[in-house]
Amino acid sequence: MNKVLYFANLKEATGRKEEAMDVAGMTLGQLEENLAERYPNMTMTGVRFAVNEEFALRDEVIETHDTIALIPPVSGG
Amino acid sequence: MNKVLYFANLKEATGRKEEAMDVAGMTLGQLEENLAERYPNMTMTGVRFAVNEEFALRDEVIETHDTIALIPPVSGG
Amino acid sequence: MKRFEVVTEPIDPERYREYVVRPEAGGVTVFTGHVREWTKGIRTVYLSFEAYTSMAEKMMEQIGREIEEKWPETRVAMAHRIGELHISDIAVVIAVSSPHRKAAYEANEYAIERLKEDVPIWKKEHWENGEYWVGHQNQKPKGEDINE
Amino acid sequence: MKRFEVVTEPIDPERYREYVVRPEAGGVTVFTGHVREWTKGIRTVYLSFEAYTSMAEKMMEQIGREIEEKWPETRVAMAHRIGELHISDIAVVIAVSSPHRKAAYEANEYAIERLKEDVPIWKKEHWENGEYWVGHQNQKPKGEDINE
Repeated sequence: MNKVLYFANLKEATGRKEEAMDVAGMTLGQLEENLAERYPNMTMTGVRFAVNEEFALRDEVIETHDTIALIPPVSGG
Repeated sequence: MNKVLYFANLKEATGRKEEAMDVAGMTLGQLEENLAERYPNMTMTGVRFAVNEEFALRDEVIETHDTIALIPPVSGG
Repeated sequence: MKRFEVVTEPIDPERYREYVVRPEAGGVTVFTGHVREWTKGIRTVYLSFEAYTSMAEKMMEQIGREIEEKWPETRVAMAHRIGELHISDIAVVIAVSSPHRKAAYEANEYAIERLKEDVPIWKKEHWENGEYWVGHQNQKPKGEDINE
Repeated sequence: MKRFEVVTEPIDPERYREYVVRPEAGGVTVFTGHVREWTKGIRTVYLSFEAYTSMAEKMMEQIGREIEEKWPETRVAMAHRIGELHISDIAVVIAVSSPHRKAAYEANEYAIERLKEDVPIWKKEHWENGEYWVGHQNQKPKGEDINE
């Protein structure tokens, strides 16, 4: 199983801060398409992915137990 | 009468932090020559003058009651 | 206290300054980012910050390493507060010490710029007539003119 | 407390930060200059600072005016300590607030540079084997290699 984390506006759009999903073997890009379909009101503009707390590119393949976070444009400071 | 102030190494070279002198009518440049003669071990390299707490050039004429300060190279901070 | 941390309590900048002071440091810069009342004509009532805390602290550590590589004699500490913050509250603190002051200024400014790019922390502005997640233009309240 | 002052007691940087914080300030930079143990291979035991206090405070005020002219929305406070200071003691503090951070960094660095040029304060370094007024090369202890 994998864990998918949502923050800020994505948390509001999905109505949850995390969910368990089995997405090992998919690329992050495939996961993104999947999620966009599932949550049609989710804004993906500028969203980056992190795998196990490190930024990762869309072609990275998800492994078992990876924690995936959707990182909308940050605005700290 | 005027007051002449000495700081840092100039205070050590003259052995005093201030002295009363009647130098009205002189330019600062003339005062400088005067002092250099009187205190031969005083280093004048880089020394600036202040009149009544403002930097002044060598050609400024001293007026009665002016307070003159010799400002060696500053090193605060 | 950690050198790089996300906190929920008010930030005391002195603790971060003290963390970086050492005998060879001649200059220390401490930057604090405060909640501003007015941003581009809109009055903020309060802000709320949310973080992906574990990743945010890792990213701050990474920025610290980048700095100590670029400016080898510096030492860095930084923290970001999350939760509800009011006008003039400190949201972020960055402390940098260095033997010479130039590096302390440069490295500090680098740190805040990198933090704003990559540290997973999000700000929600709360106004009298609405709220929005900063960085998400489509969620701005209607009728307002923000020129970000 | 004055906005521009020469003090004899330890400097608390927070007081100067607080002096410049205001609702429209989004960023505050606080620079502190500390007594460094090693300068160019020579170990400082302590420093003593002397000031032409009345003129020094006037010059600091003038630098404050220059800054508020160059960076119109900034607010500045600064202080220099005199007397005997030991390793890591704060000699100088400069606080600058600004709506936007860039000006807070730039104006702060400008302030310390101007202070070092024109504010009548003098530093005497005391080493194990001598002392000298900084800025007066001819008074350096013999046998030492200082590359100022």
